[in-house]
Amino acid sequence: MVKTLGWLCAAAAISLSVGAAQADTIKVGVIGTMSGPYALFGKNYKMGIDAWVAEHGNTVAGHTVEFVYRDEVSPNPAQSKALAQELIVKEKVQYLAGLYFTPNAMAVAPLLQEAKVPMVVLNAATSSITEKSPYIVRTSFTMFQNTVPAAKVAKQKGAKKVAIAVSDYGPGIDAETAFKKTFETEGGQVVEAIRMPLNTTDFGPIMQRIKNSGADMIFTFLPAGPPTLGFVKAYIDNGLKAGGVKLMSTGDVVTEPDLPNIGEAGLGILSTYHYAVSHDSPENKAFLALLQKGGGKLDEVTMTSVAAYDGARLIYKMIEATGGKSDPDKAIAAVKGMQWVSPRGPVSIDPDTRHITQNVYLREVEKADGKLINKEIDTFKAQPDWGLAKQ
Amino acid sequence: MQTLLGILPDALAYGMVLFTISIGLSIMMGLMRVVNLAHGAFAMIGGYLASFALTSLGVSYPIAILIAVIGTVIVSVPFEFLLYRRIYRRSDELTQILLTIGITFFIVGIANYIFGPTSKPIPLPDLLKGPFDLGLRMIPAHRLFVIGCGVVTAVALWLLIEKTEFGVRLRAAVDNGDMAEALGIRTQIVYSATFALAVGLAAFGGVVGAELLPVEPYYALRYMVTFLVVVSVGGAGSVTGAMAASLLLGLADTTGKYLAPEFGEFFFYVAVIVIVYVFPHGLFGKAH
Amino acid sequence: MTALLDVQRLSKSFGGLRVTDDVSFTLSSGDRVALIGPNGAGKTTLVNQLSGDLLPSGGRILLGGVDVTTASIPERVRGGLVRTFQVTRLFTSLTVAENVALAVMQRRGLTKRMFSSVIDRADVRDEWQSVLSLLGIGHLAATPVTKLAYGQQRLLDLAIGLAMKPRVLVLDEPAAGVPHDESPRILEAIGRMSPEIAILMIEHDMDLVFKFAKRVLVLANGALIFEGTPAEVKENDAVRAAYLGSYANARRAS
Amino acid sequence: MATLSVTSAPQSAAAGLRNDLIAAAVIAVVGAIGYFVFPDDLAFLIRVIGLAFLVISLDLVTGYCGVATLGHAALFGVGAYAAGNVCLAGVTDPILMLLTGVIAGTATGLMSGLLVTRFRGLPQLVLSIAFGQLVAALANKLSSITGGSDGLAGIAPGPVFGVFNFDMFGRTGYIFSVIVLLVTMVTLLRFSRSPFALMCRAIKDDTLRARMIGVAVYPRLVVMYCVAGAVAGLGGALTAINTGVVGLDSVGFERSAEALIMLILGGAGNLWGALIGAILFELFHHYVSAASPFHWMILIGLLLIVVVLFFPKGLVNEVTRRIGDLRQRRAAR
Repeated sequence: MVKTLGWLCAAAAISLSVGAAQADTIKVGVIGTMSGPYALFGKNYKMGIDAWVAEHGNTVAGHTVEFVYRDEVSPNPAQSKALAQELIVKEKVQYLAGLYFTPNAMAVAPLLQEAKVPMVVLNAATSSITEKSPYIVRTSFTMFQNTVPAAKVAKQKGAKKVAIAVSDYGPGIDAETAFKKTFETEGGQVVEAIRMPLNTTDFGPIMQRIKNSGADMIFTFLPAGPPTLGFVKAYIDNGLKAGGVKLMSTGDVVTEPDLPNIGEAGLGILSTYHYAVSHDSPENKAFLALLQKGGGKLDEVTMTSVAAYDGARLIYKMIEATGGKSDPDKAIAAVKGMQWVSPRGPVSIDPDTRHITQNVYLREVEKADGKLINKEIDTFKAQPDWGLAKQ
Repeated sequence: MQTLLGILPDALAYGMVLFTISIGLSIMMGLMRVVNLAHGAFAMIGGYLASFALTSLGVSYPIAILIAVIGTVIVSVPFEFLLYRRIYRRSDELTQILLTIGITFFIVGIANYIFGPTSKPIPLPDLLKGPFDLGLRMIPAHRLFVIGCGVVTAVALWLLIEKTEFGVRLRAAVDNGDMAEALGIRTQIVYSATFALAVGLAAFGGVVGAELLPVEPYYALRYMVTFLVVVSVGGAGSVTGAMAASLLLGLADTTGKYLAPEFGEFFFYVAVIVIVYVFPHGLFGKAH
Repeated sequence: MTALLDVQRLSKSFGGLRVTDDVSFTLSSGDRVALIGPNGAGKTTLVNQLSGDLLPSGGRILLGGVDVTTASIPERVRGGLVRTFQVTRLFTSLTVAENVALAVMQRRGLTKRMFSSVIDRADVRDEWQSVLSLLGIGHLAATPVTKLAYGQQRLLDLAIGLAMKPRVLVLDEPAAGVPHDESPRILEAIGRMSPEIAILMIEHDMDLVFKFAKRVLVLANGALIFEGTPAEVKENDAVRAAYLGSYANARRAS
Repeated sequence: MATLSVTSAPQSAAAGLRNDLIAAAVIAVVGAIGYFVFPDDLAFLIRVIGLAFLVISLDLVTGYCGVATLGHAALFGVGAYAAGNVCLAGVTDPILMLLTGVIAGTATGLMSGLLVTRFRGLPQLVLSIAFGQLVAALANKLSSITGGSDGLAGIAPGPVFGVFNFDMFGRTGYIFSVIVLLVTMVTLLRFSRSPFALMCRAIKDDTLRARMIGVAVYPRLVVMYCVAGAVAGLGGALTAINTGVVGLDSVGFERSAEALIMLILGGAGNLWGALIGAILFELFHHYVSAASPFHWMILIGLLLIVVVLFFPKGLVNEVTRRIGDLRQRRAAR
C-alpha cells in the first residue's frame, strides 16, 4: 500500500521535473575513458571539445554550454548506464557524448528515447550502435568504413593470399568480416583468419601460423594500445617482413602516439584510416594549433580528438536548431545530411544511418623531419559505413 | 610435427619468462608462506625503472637492467619492513591476499601518477633486435636471450641454494622455521634477504621479459594471478617445480594460441585445473 | 558377546619406519582402558588410525562387528566411534552451547536444515544442556569459546564427544595442558559418563591412569608390549624397561 | 542491534522472528531514505544493490565456510547472462528472469563448488582463479549467447507484475531491487541461524573437528556453494534487468577481486558486513574517482592495507565489537 503510494508520488514527480528542465545553461554530459589504460583517448575527447569551445565560444543561441565529464574507465555497461542516468537525472544534461567502448554505448542507448536526450558517439566503432536508438549520431568511424578500402588496396598492391589476424571482439570481427567479403569479391583468397584474444601479448605463435599459411600479405586490426606494438614487432622479428610478407592494417595499429615505440622498423607499414595527424589541410593545421594552445601535446593527439571536435560542432548545431529547448527529434533532424570540412577532410552525416561519411586515406609509415608519421598516399572519397549502408 | 617443432622455441621463451619472474615468488612462498599477489607489481617497477633509465638517462641495456634490479629492491624495502613482515608464516591466505592486493593497487596508482597511463617501451640493444636464423625457422634474437636468461637464473639459483651458506640457512628455514631459529639462524634476516632476492628476480624478469609481457600501467593487475598460478602448479619453494610448471604452462599456452587462439587462456587454465587437482601441492611441492 | 571395538593386527609404516606394529586389542561395553607408553611410542598415530584420520597399512578394525578399516571419518562416527584431541580442537567462533548443540544436531540428522533454527527446540536443548551440566559447565552455555579457561575448553572438548552418544570414546590425553590441581575435575567428569560407553584413554599422568583404568595397554615402539591391570603394570619389568629405555635413548639423541 | 552479532547465544524462535522483522524494517527504512533523499542517484544505488548480492554471496562461502576465492564473479555473471538470454528469447517478466538467474547461478555454484571446495589453502585459491578465468574465456568465446566483448545488449524487461514499467530514473528499478534485497536478506539471515549455516561456521573454524563429529564436509561446502550461486545469480539477473546489457566485466577477475575487497571492508562472516562493505566501497569509489580518477587506486590500496592490518575483522564487526566493549565497561562500572 505504502509502496503504491510511493510509486504514485514518483510518477507525479517525473511529470513535473521533465517540464521544468529548461535552464539558461545547457549541459552536455561526456562519458569517456578519463583514467586507466585508455586514458589517453578520454584526454583527447577533452582536448577536442576544448579546442571547439576555444574557437567558437561557450554560448549558442544565447545559452551557455557546459560540458560535464564522467569516467567510464573500462568496458562496464552497468557502470556506464548508471553514469548516463546520473548525468540525465541529476545533472539534467540535454545532450550526451563520448563512449569509448561498444558495450557501454549499447547500455546507454535504451535511455535516450525516454530521456529525450540525443547522443553523439565519439568512438565506439561497432556498426550496429546507431541502430539502437534514433537519437544516436556518430562522428568517429566504423570498422567496416576503414576496412573495405583496406581490402581494395590489398588487391591493388597485388596480394593474392591474405592472412587475417584480428582481436577477438566486436570491432575485430567486424574488420575480419568486412575485409574477407571485400577481398574475396575482388577475387582474392583469404588463406587464414585468426582471432586473437584481446589480452594477447605474445604474438610469436600467431606469426608462425601465418607463415605456415603461405600468405603474401597480413591484414590486421588490434585496438590502439600496448598490444599493437607487440604485433608489429613480432611481424618483423619472426622474419615475415624480411620474407616479403606485407602488412596491411587499419590505422588503429599505428596511431601516432605509438609510432615512436614501434620505431624505424615500422617504416613502410600500410594502413587505412580516416584521420592522420599529418593530414595536410588548413583546417587540420588550425585544429592542431588550437589543441596545442589549449595545452594538448602534439604527440598525444589521436583520432578521438577530431571525433570530439566534430561532435561538439554537431551539438552546437543541435542547440542552435532547437533554440536551447529539449526537442531531440528536431535536433537530430538538424544534423542529418549536415556537411562540413573537418580537420580530417570533407565529411557529412548520412541521413539514413546517422553515421559520419568521410574520406578514408591510405597511409604509409614514413619519416619526416626526424619524426615517424602516417603519410597519406591515396584517398578513398566519401566512404559511408559499409556495415550499415544498403549495398 | 614440423609446426609443433616450429612453435617450441616460442613456448620455451614464454616459459622462461614465466620462470624468471615466478621463481622469486616461489622461493618466497616456500619460505615465508606468503601468497604474494603483488609480485607482478615489483616486476612492473623493474620495467618502469629500466624504461626510464633507457629512454631518459640513455644508459646501455645491461646498466638499465642493473638499475632496475637494484632500484626495485630499494623501493621494496619499506614494503617489506612495514607490511610483509607482519604476514610471514602466520597469517591465513585471505589476509595475505587482501594485503597484497592492496599493495598492488597502491603501486599501480603511484606508477600511473608518476609515469602517466601509457605503455613503457624498453628498447633493445641492436644485438638483440631483429630475427635470428635457427635453420629450422627464424626466431627473434631476443627470445634466445630470454631463454639464456632463464637457464642462467636457474643455474645460479641452484648454486646459491645448494652450495652457499645462505642456501643452507634458507633450506633449514624452509624445512622448519622454529628449529632453524632454535639453532641460532636469525630467520628474520634470512626472510629479508629472501624477499630482496625475490623482488630482484621479479624486476630482472620484468625487464628481460618485456617483449612478451609488455610493461604498462596495468601490468601488475593483468598478470597478478599468472605468476601465482605458475608457483602453485610447480609447488612453492621448488626451483625444479617452478621450471617444470613454467615450461609446461608455457607450452600449453603457446600451443593453445597456435592451434586455437580464439579460445584465449582456456587451455592454459584447463591445464592448471587438471594439474592442481591431481597434485594439490604442486608438481614438486611438499604439503605443509 | 562380540567386542564393540576389535583391532586386529593393525600396522602402519611411514617409509621404512613401522610406527604401528601388529597391534591387536579389543574393547567391550563399559570398558575403562588406558593406553600408555613413552614419548614417540606411536599412541597418537594409533588413535588417528582408529578415528580414520590415517589409513593403516595393514590389519583390520571392526566396530560392532562391522569392518571399518577403510571407512571415512563420518562413517565411523555414525557407527559410534568418537574421539577427542590431545590439543583442544573447538569451534572457536561459536559459543559453548553451539559447540555441543552442533554435535547433538549432527547426530540426530538435523544439521541439514537450512531454514529453521532447532538449537532451541525442547528436545535438542534438553540434550545439550544435560551434557553440559554432566561435565559441570552448564553455566557457561552462552560464553564464546575464546573466553574459556583452558581447563574449561578441555571439558567442552569432552562434552562434544559425549554429545555424539558414542559407543566407543577415545580420549587423547584429556588432561594435557591442564594445571595439575584441575585434572581431578576432568577425571570426575569422565567418571560421570554412561557406564555403557567403552572408553579408551591415552594418558601420560600415571596418577590419572591408575585412578581411571581397569585395564592398561602399554605401547612401545609401535608395538603392544603389555596388557594387564594397573597393579600388574606397575610391577612389570618390560614396561619399566621400555620407559627407562626411551629416556636413555632420548638422552643420547639430544 | 542483536542482529549484528555473529557470536550470539542460541536464540529462541520468537527472538529469531523479531530479528527478521527488525532486519526487514531496517532495509525498508534505509531503502526509503535512499529513495527520497537521493532521488537523482537511484541508478547508482541500483548498481550498488546488484553488487551487494555478489558480496553477500561471497560472504556465504568466504565468511561462513572460509573458502578463499578469486573467481566468484563467474556465479554472478552466468546468472546475468542467463537472465539476459531468456529475456531476449521472449520471457520478459522480471520475476521469471530473476528465477532464471537463480537457477543458472545455482548450477554454476554447483560446478564451482565441486571444484573449489575439494582442497583448502593455496590449491583452493588457484582452482577458484582458474574456474573464474575459464568462465571468462568461455563468455568471450561463446559470443552467440553472450555477445562477446560487445556485451549482450537489448535486454528489455517487461513491467513488474505486468504493471510497473522500468523507467529511466530508475524508480521502478530501485524499488524492485530494494524489495528483492529485503526478501533475500531476511531469508538469508534466517538461513544464517540454521543448523546448516552453523555447521558451516564450525567447518570453517576446524574442519577436522567437524569431521570428527560425523560431518561429511565436502558435500556440505558444495551445497553452500549452490546457495551462494543462487544469491549471486539473483544479483546478476537483477543487474541484467536494470542495466539492459551484460558485459564481460560481469564475469571478470576484477569483479571477483573487488567483491572480496568489499567483503573484507565490511566484515566477513556477517551478512550485514557484506551489505555495508559493498555500499561503503562503491560510495568511496564514487566520490574519490569523481574527484580524481588517478588517485583512486592509491587510496583504495591504502584503505585495504589499513583495514587488513588494523581492522582485520572488517569495519562492521569492529564497530559492533567496540560498542560491545563499551557497554561491558559501562556495565562493569
